[in-house]
Amino acid sequence: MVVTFWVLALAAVVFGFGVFRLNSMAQVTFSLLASFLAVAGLVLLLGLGYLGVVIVLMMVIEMVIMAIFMIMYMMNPAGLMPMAMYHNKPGAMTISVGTFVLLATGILLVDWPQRTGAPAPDPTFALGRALMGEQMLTMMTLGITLFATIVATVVLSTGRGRYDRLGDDLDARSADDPLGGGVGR
Amino acid sequence: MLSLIVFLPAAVAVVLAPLPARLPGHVFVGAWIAAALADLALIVTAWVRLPAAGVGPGGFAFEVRLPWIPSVGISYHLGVDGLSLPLLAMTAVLFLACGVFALRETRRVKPFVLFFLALQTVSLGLFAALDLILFFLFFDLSIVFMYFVIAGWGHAERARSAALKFFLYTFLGSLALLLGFILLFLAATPHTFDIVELAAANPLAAGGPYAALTLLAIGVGLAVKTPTVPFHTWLPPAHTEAPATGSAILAGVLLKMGTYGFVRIAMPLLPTSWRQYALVVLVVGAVSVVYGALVALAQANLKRMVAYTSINHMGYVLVGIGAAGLVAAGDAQARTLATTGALVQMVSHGLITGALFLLAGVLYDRGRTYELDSYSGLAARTPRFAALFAVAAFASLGLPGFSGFIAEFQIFTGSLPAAPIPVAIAVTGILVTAALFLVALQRLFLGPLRLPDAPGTPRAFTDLRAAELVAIAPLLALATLIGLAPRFLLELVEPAAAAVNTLVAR
Amino acid sequence: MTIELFLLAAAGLFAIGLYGALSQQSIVMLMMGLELMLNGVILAAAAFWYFLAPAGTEGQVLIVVVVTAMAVEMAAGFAVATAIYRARQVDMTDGAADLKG
Amino acid sequence: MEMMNEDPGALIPELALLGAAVLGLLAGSWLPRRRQWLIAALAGLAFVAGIVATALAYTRPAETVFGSYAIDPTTNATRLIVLVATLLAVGASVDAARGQRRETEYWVLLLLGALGSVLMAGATDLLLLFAAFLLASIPLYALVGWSATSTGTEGAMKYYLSGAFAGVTMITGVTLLNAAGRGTAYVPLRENLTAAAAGGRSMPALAAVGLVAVLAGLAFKAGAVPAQFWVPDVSDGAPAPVAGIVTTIPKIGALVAVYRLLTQAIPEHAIDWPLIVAILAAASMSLGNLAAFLQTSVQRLLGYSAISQVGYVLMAAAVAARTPQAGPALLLYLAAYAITNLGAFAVAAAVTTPEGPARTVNDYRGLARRRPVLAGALVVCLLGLVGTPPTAVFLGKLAVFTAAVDGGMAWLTVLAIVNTVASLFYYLRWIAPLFTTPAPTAGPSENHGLRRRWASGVAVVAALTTLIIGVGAQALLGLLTTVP
Amino acid sequence: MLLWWLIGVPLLVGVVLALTGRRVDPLAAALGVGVSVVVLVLAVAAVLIRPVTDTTLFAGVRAGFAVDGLSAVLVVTVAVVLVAVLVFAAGEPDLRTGRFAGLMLVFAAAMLATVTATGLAPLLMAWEVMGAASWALIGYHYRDPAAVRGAHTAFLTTRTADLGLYLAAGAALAGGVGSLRLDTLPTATAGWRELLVAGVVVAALGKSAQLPFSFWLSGAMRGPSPVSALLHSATMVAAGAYLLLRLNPLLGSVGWAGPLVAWIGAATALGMGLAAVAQRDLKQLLAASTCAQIGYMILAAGVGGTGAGVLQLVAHAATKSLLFLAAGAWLTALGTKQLGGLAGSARRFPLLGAVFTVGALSLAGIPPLSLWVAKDTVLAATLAAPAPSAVALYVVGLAGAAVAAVYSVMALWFVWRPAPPAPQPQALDELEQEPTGEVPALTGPPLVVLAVGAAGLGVLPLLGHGLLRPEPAPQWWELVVSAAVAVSTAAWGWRAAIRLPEPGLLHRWWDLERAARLLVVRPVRRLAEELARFDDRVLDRGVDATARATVGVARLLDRRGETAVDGIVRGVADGARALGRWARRPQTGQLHQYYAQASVGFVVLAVLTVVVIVVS
Repeated sequence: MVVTFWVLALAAVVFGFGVFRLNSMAQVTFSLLASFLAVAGLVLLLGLGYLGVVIVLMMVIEMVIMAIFMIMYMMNPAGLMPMAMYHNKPGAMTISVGTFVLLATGILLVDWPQRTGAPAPDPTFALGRALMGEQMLTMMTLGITLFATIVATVVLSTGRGRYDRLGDDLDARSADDPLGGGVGR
Repeated sequence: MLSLIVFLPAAVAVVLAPLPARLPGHVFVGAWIAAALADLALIVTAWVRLPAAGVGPGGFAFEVRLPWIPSVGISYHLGVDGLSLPLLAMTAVLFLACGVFALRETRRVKPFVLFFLALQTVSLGLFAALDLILFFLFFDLSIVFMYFVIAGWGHAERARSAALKFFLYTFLGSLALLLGFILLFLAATPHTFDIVELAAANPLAAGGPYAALTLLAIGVGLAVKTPTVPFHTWLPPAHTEAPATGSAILAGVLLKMGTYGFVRIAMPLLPTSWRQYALVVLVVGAVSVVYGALVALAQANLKRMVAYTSINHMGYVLVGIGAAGLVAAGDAQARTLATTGALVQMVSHGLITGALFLLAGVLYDRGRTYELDSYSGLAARTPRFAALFAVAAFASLGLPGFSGFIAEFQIFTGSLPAAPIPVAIAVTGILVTAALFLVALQRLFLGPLRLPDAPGTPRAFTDLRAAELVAIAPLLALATLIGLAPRFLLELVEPAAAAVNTLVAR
Repeated sequence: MTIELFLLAAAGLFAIGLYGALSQQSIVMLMMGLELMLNGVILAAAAFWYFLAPAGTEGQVLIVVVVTAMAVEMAAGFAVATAIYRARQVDMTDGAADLKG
Repeated sequence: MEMMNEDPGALIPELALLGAAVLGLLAGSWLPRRRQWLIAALAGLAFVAGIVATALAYTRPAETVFGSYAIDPTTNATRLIVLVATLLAVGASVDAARGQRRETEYWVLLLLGALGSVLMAGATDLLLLFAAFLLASIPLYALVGWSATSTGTEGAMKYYLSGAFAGVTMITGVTLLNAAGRGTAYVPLRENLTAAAAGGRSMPALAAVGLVAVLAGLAFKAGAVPAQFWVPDVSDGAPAPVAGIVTTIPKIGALVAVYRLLTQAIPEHAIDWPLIVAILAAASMSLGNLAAFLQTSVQRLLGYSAISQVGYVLMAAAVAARTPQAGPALLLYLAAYAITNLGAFAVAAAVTTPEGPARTVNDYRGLARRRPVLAGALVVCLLGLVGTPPTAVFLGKLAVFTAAVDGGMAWLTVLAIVNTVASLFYYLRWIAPLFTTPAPTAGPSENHGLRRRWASGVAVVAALTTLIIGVGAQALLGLLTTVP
Repeated sequence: MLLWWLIGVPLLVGVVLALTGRRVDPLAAALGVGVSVVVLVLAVAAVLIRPVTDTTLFAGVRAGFAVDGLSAVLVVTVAVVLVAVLVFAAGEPDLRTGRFAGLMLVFAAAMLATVTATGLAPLLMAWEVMGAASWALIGYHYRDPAAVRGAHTAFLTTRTADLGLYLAAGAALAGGVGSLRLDTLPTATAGWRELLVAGVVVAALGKSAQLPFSFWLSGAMRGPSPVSALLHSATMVAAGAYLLLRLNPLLGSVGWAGPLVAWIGAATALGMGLAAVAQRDLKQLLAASTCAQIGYMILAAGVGGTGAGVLQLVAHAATKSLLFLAAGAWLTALGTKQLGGLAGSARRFPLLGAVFTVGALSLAGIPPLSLWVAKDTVLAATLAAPAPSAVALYVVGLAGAAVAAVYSVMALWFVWRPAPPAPQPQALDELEQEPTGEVPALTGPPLVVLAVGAAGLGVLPLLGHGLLRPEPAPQWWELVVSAAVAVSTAAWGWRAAIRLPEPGLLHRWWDLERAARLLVVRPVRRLAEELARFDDRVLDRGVDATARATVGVARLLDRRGETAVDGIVRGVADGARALGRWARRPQTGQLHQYYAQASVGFVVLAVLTVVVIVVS
């Protein structure tokens, strides 16, 4: 247990650090993924099996998407050229180290209370009850947020809308797309 | 009735607003004059009917009280008594005079008239208001409308910055006032903004630092508007840059809002603290008197000079009401005299200084400058102007036979028992004012004739036109009437002053 | 294996993420920093749940919410990056600094 | 597990917004470009329905639905304010959005953003609060970038990145509060924190850090210091109606959420939150006002003004636990501010120059002569923002100042007074050119651009409303004073 | 009612005339004389009926007017001199204006009100109006800067002294005399009474041009001669004496007041007499002499000799107005009032010469003319007074009489001196105005009437009763002594007239005006200018200075160098601008800097909160 903890914790931090130290986009992305996976491992270690798995799945997908975006937008997709994309490094370092020192001080100084109660026999089941119970509205709101996110991302990221494709009255015979495919009529 | 008096000008403004601005200016000014006349008639009616209204001392006539925001103790509460009615009348007269004077205004007449009608409503409303928030409403709006008048119709670009200074400074004062009102509101149980209720409840009778702070906030707020030294620096530029009618209203009416606030709010609502700090008020007044007079003496610009005399004259008011708070020192008669004098001074200053500023406007109209050195010997060229100016000057320096004397004599005699030394120093103010007005008269009117020959002076230097005469002469006539037969005014003011003093003395 | 150690690890992730958010020019890299901060939050939430109040479910729900938020923010971030790239062919925050003062 | 009130009937206003958003998006996909205004009508209908439903439910006793959402007078008041404000925003946006290719999405995003703002106000659980925070943020990022202009997109980027950072901070705070208070729902949180405070200083300190972090997120939504940086850039970069929306709608929900969080979840004796909030208030009002001084871009000016106005509202929040007047004061101020601010932005949306929308104060030269009614509306709105009676904001200021003094924060009131005077200066910088003659180079400006009737109309309506509220405040105050 | 008519008629007609402008000029002289006759009739009626009115002025303060013994004398005196002067003025072409007649009437009304007032408040009102009217009359020739300056000096000096009356009114109120009635003033409580008396005395001394205020009368001589005749001999200057005579009981109630007043009167009588000797301008001589003669009235008031004072007042009024009018007539005719230039004038205009002689001899105290009697009555009262320095006062008074004889006779010598054979043309340069070369016929009758008065009023004590028969009457030896002194010094003066010295100090009226300017006027002006500068620079710029400091700090902060703050709006605005610039600096447009600042902000806030918790 303890060994696992140390390994995973160090891995999470080291890979996390690697995100801003590595030169290649691919390496960066996978370093981040590794950090996430380590954290997922730690979560599993704490007995939250379901959540650990969810994190693993979510992050793998997310990092893949991120990698694609990296390749789309960034100047150095494969680490062929060294990157210099920093600004205000000393300031950032000061602030982040300071924050860490403060947090660590707090963590060490706080008089952590005793554990009260024990985990439910099946934490996942308890989670499910909570999500369907007192946190239902939260989940519904998150659902609406996802809906909103879809609309928002479409608005922000697409350059051409339905009127561009199908004419102002949406009555074009075929969609006017620069490239073929899509859901044309 | 009071609501009608207060809102008649605003109603006229609303009617005028949709008319096209292309109509001749006389249409708008005419409507304004008509409104002012009607308002004056209503106020005179109220004055005549006041005895019949059967109001005891400390009571209010023609009271209107409607709930406005009852949950926080704000009501639409109007009423008049001997303190406010003379000021209402003075306001109406002054606006009428300005209306007549404005007949020659040619620049953007419609908005000009609208702003003055609005100003008239807020001025009248302020003097009739019996609710702190209502008072504040009118207090603040007067600043807003006056800002537009100065900025819009003042002299050139400097007017904008003078107006801005005026707005910022007096607005700061008004907010200090609001803070004081809030402190009063919170002190009273139940919380209320009603002046009459607050006066009756006397929530801060115990005095103490809270009450002192309240008085400080209210005092500073009103002192800025009055203005007293050292809060006066907005006044000279504002006057210098404002149009003549604007100056007349600013000095004649708006300054009174500060001093009226003292007698209507600070004295009756904070009697304990007022008594405690009355000497401070008195000394500030005395300093304003002497300081204002001396600085005015050194001015070379006619309007600045008159502006500083306003500081001097408002200082007398503070001396009078300060003395009224020194209960231990003076007897009741003296304090009544002092307060009465202060109130009469408000009316008197409105009439006289209004006339002086209008006359200054005439001078500017002809010569395009207020510099005294640019003129000489005008008496020969413009005898009527010279005569009216001389009369106004003598009235302003407190010559008996004019209202100023009636006010100042009462203030001096009434205050001297309370605080001999500051008052004795303040008395010298009338000497300095005499000197400065004599100097001004001499520079402008006496000696050999000389006119400014700046490029901006196209027209012949003519004597007063009929409209100007009709606007200014009645103001001075009224000042003379009060000076010679003051009883009609004093019968009204004295009981009210005594009532205020009773409230202060409790 | 104490709560302090878990939290220190979480704080470390948080601080590294913060460093990234502060120092990265590229929008996507910056978002990675934010992700890393959230990563720390997940770890902390789990630790809090386990060591302080395992009986409750708030800690778990919290992790669900964080994960969802990550997804949502990521999606929005990519959309914004696309939009700004489309509008001015930049993907650096420094390149979009016309609005200031 | 106890029985929970899951009455969807209590959520009609929220459901109306959601329904309109979903329906609108679907319908919009089949509407011809010129007919998309129907979605605006649908949105308007939803707002009106929400207002009616709220009004009908106003007298219902306070209740909590789904265990995490309070329906009490505060929520109802917030609903009304948000719905009315958004309705005005719809009106102000019509000219700009009409016939655009993404018009449908504009209205949908607006609906969702408003929904998020309302949910924030009613949330009594930190998790719901955070979820609502996300909902109130995401659609607005898209709205800012909706026009796809260079500045609009930059604004969207800054808005998004600020929001993402604030979101991280906020969820961190939620985690910490959850740790310290062993719960995320307000009621147990308060109980546990009270109990923990008796046991030592560790847990209050932890909770305090958490609270500051949560407030950071809310400060971002409200545009308060030190998360205010996006406000001027976004209001400058986005089209005027959008700028009006982002500086108004989320602010309402966020500030009510601050109020609710502080009064319901955090015991004052455990954490000295009045101090934090007072500092935020003081910093916001001072910084916003000072930075607005030399602005010549009107939207940027209004952006800074929005920062300073948050400061005044936070005054009420700072004394929320000390005086019963704080709650009504906060709501009154928000209501007044929302309408007045939208009015000012509506004027900015309505005035055009030959080159396009009027952006600097110099573009407003001579407006008083050209369009006197619009100029009048602007003067009323700007003086309203200053707090000149008889406008609504004056009453708001009066209430806030009173509450602050009553709550023992007279120093804050004095600071606010000084700030108010300072703010007058820059508002006058905008007002003064209205009455000057236009520069001789400017041609006849009557004939250019669109006749932005809707925006003008909204400006006038907002100006009139602010005056009506100012004069007839009792009606509004009656709605708000029932707030505990 | 009669009293209201008495005061109201001249006042109203005067105001109307003064304000109507040039349209009434042709009628003005006649109207003025007519009204003055009406006033005389009313005055006589008032003396016979002795009316009393009383009304409320302010809260508890009464405004009453009444004609009693003292005021009866004064009312008639004023009315008579007014008629005489206006008739005389009707002969002067440039005085035949509405303004002149109107102002004279206003002045007369004020004087009548002053002498009939029974309360301090109405007295003060009339008193001040009198001063203002005198300003307007002295400055009648407003194009003459010297006249205007003289008017200013006169008004401001008398108003300075008038402040005493304001203080006196306050003191009376404080002392418990709420009604401010003159007859109740002595009942004021002790401390306040002293202030009351001091105020009244200062006011009276100022109005009466006593030491140290005498100088204003010199400047006032630039006014038209009829003005000098009415204001600066018979009425206004006498008002101060009247006030002290009227308030004799009050003076008596304060121990130091009587002797002080008496000594000032005596000192003025001698000092200004000496100044008169040094004058070579006839009007200046007469003015200084007026101060000296009024000194006797003041002396009388100081020693309690009311009747004596009144007698002196009346006799002096007739005498001095006669002399002034004569001097004025010469000035009109010959264009000069310099004694040197008046040589032969008495011979050229015999009537003028005759009446002038009567007046001058009366002034010299030559028996049996009126001032001889009057002065002796005053001196008798002095001797009879219980004051310890009675003898000293008597001696000084007698010395004053001797000096009076010298200057009177000196003036006589000059006017009777034979004229130079032919007037030099170049002398025209020295003339003060265009000579008309003739004396209008209208000037005759009033001069004769006044001459009769100057000669004969000395018989009043024989005919009169009450006030006009003052007790104690002078002893026979006193009369003889004074007659001897007068005659002998007069004889000496006649011989020495041409050789009499004109020491500069005396010629300049003891340099009183210079002293006043040096000690009062200049410091006040300096103060005013300094304050004005202070007002502009310090008070107004106080905020400005803070602003500049802030700008300095801002510059220090900003290495790149902000442009200087352009001061369109001064003061607060400048400071606010600087702060505004400073406040905008965080808004760099760079997102990472936003992040950094926000992070620091939150961290600081969180630390602060925790510290508060830990510390508390």
